Amino acid sequence: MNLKMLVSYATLGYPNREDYLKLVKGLVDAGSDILEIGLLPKYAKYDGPVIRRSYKQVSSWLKDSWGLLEETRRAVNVPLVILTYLEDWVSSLSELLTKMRETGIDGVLFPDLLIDFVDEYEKYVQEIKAHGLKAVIFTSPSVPDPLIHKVSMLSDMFLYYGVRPTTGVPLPVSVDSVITRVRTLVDNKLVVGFGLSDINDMKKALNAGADGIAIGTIYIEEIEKNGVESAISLARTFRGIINGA
Amino acid sequence: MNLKMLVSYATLGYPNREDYLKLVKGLVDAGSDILEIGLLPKYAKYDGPVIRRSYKQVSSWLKDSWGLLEETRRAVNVPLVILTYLEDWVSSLSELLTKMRETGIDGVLFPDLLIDFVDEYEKYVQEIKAHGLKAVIFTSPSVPDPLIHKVSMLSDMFLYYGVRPTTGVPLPVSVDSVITRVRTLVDNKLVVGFGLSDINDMKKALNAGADGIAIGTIYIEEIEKNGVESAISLARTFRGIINGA
Amino acid sequence: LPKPLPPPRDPPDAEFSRIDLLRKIMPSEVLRQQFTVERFVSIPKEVREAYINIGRPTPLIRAKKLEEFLNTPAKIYFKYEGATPTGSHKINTALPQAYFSMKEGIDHLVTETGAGQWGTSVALSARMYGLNSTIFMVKVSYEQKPQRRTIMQLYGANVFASPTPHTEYGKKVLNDNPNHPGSLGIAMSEAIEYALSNGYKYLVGSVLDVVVLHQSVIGLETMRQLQEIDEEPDTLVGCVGGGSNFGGFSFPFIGSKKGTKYIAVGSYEVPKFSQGAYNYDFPDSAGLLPLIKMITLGRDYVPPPIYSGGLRYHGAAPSLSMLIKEKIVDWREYNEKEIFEAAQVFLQTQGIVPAPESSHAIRAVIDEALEAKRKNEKKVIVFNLSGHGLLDLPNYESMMKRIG
Amino acid sequence: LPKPLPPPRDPPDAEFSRIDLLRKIMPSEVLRQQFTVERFVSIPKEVREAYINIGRPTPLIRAKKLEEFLNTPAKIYFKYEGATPTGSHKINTALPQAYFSMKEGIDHLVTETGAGQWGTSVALSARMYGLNSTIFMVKVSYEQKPQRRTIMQLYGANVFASPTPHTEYGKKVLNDNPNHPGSLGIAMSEAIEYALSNGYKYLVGSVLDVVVLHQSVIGLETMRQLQEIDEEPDTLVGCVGGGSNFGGFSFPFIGSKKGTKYIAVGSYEVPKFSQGAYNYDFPDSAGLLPLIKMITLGRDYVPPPIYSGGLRYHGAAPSLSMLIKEKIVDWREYNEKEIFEAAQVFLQTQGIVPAPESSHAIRAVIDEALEAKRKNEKKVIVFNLSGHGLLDLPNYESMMKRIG
Repeated sequence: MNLKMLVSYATLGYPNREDYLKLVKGLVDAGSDILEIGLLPKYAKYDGPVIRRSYKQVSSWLKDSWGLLEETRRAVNVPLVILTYLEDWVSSLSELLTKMRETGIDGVLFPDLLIDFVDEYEKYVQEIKAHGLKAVIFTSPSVPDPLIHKVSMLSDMFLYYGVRPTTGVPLPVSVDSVITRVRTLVDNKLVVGFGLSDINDMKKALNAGADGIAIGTIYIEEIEKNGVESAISLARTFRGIINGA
Repeated sequence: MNLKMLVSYATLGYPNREDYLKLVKGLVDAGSDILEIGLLPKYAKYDGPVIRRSYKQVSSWLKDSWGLLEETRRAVNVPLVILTYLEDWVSSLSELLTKMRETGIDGVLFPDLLIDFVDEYEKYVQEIKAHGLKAVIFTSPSVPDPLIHKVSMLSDMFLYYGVRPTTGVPLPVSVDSVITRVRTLVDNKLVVGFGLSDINDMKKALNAGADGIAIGTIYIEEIEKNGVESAISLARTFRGIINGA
Repeated sequence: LPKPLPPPRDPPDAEFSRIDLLRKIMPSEVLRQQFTVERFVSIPKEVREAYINIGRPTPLIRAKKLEEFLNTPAKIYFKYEGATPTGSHKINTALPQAYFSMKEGIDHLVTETGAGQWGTSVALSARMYGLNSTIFMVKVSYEQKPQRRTIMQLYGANVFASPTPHTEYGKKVLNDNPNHPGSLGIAMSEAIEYALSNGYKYLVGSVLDVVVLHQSVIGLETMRQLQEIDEEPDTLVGCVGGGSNFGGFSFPFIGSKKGTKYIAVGSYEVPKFSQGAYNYDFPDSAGLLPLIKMITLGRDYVPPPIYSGGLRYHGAAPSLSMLIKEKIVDWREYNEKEIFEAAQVFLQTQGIVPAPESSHAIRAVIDEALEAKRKNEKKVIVFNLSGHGLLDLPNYESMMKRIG
Repeated sequence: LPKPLPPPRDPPDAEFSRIDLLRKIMPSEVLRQQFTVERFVSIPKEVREAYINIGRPTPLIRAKKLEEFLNTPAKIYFKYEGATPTGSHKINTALPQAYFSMKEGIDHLVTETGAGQWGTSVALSARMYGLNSTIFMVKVSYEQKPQRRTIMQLYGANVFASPTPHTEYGKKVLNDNPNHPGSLGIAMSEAIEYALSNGYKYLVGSVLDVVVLHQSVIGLETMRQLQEIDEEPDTLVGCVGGGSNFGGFSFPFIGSKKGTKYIAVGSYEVPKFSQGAYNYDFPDSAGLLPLIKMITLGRDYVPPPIYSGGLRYHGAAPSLSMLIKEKIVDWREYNEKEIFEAAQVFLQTQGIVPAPESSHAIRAVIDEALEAKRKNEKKVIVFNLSGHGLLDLPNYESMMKRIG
């Protein structure tokens, strides 16, 4: 199949255990190709205010993250990529990766890998792969061109490209010109996310050559306003846009 | 004869009647081709401090200028040119010129003609000539080039060119470059004076193409210091320089 | 840049998103440029014309008499940003920011100013595009530098001595201490609050990438001017307050691999290079703006009252900070005595009274030129003279009495 | 010039020759240039280099925003002499005079200054050639413009508040009135006496032909800069204090018959053009210098305390005076309110704070541009912006309060 990808994000356990599980299933049914699951971090340093709110809510009750992850794994059959900060795991990385592997997780994405660990990123990518996991690499406009090109070949599944430095804040950026330029550097599938703020942005990204889009903040805002069903229905809309593009 | 001219200046009656007559005779004997005689003015506006001193001294005793002029005429047989300010005579010019003619004066030079009477200078030159006198025209570096050229053709005997704005003050000027330039404008004999301060200046002027030099302040300074005999002997020196040039 | 630049971020337990706040207070084209991180941004025609109108390109001048005085084999050139009407490089970013504001239908700009260079540039730029402006000037400067105030008023700005009773924050400060002398942090907080509550926009004068981007006109012009006289630069020198003049001047050279040595000069009294940490920190003292990763003395650092007002800043632009950490850019720090001596040498040889800030760069240039003399090397040293000191003469007067 | 220029002369009953005095107090090359009256004088290589070192050629800038503001079909250009380090055209003659002094082995230069522009230029030029300098600054300015004093001191000059106890003339004045505020005439007399009694040389800042000659670098550069952009000037405008900036700017154009209208602008409050006589008069109030024929309000004329210190002079250069009498050069006079308005328009459109003196020229330019608008004529107006007003901001502050 030649269709472009919809990568959907959910914060593990948000808004509550029951609705969360309803959400992930619904997102997959609506046509998500891959699920990204956000693990509650100590400091969501590169996340925007919306996702931070979701973490805050989850932190008040969720104790057994791994148990919920296992349930997630059982609930859906698309690839699962865990989104978590490397910062929280530097001293226990092997344990983390082993546990992910055991839980049936497919891949992991560290948003801070190329920012705070850029001098050793290759070592970490090796370690992820050594544990039999996919390493999905996160890049952004502030990553130098040669590095984008290099990591695009190293990244498993696809290269994640965040167009805005902070998710959920619709800062004005020229999505199309940014993607058009980065497309020429990427020797891999290119998934664009981290701050696509509306349908217009998504269309621009796809037209500019993205192989897929990643959605997160929009779902959470929708859940805050209208609940998970409404968020799932948004996913269907996005799937339609992708198919139409 | 092709020799260049020595034009010598004397203030009428300076330093006293007797020495004055000795001086004019001596200057002619020493080889002056023309004598310029300065008539006591009301305000020696374009004269330097040395000549002003001579006027001041003369003003204390000389009452009968015309009588002394007649004596001068009888004493020497070279052309006599009277130097006086037109300003003093504007209302009685015809009488002045008539009297000069009667006294046997050859020509007249008004230093202020092209400065204070420039708009009517042609009228005045006509009037001088109409009285049978020579009109010697005084020019200087501040006279515009086209005007120098024009009056050089109008001037009788020679064109008088003053290199310094004030006689007797050895202001630094480039005598040679000034004369070289003005020489090309002058369709007449060119006599340079009004502030030649030393032998070096004279040589420069002659080498640069002057047809003669006019000396005044130097004589008066010499008389102040060493008397008329010494001034006459200077004239002989200058004659020698001219002949040698 | 050799590595990804760490992005701005919100603090851990933010009650509100600083990044979201930016969106409310800054003109959107300015924000777009800040976050788009394109490699080349072309200058809009209207901004180019505005640059020409204020006398750009500024001259590149050979400091021949300075070379003679130092008896150095090095050639010394300086890019003279003091030639702009407002006397410093600040106008280079104020103009485009005001232009974009005008295009977006904004009619009132707000900012803070300490020494006054930035406020002057905003006041003029606003007026050139028919916009109103309000400047919160640190009260102690407002009183000590009445001429800066006058010039802003002549440009048509409202100038307030901060803390003012016009904002909640100002009222709070005045309530605690009616005679508070003010600070840049307070003025900045007031300006942001004032912009927010009135629907005006806030302009930012340094540190952020977008400002460095606008300032790159300095380096680009310098590169062209050097090419025109067939000169290859070896050493590039500039002073660092927030880093925008240094970055704007040197980054185009670094990017196109021209030159072999880049020297950022700070103040010995504000020792961010020698003693600062490379950390995420707030660019503003009040903590209203997003955290950025930079070399910093800490936002609570209280700089001593040196005369180089523009260098009394706790941090340095993220891009510059990274280049320093990566040792691509060298640094120096000089004290007031050293820079006063350099200023005197410069003004007695070249005539221009340098801003005390720029005198830091001059001191480094003199040291480099003397080093070239010892080694008998024909180095080509180029520095950015970021501003003149004609409105800093009272400061020089004090230095003369104290040091000279 | 269409007619011979009347030469300087001594007064009728002079106890001493002023012309002879010149010889004792002025550098001889300067005197030679004053009296040689050559048609073209080439600039010595060393002076050319000194001009380059201070940033010459100064820019010729199109006042695009001013044109837009006035909505005129005329094009307006200005030659910006404020771009020199001392902020005005005065340095153009101070530099060659100091150079010739150095060549003649003179080691100390003396002059007077009122507002401070001239003193600043002499202080810097002296220092550039390793000479000492002493500046007699009118006491009231010394006190009101401390920054001018500071800058001269930074340039290494001795600055005295005149009247001083260092000259006989100063002592006499102080004896009569210990609190005498000083005047330009007194300062000039002191400077001349001080030079004479110490064997130093005196530099002259305006009025004399040699100064106009040195200032002609302005007009010659402007002509070349206009040619480079293929522009033919119609109207040339400048302000007149002693006449050296106007003469230096416009005479090269008049001489080569470029342009059709030349406008000399004076102050309404110092109405030399409308009420002055064309007479022999002393250029200095004390009567120490030779008489020259010029348009003059009389050497005893006491100018009112307007802010344009440079225009508070009773006469105008002999050459300019003659051109005005011959109606080759037109004149205008504007009052302070008119020039303050013009200054505001200019600084809000072009950013540069003009010297109050130069604002007179700006006012005439605005009037010409509006006239061109009424007649729908595409005139090319070029004016000399003789200096910036950054050290005159207290004056503008007062004007703002008074006229505002």
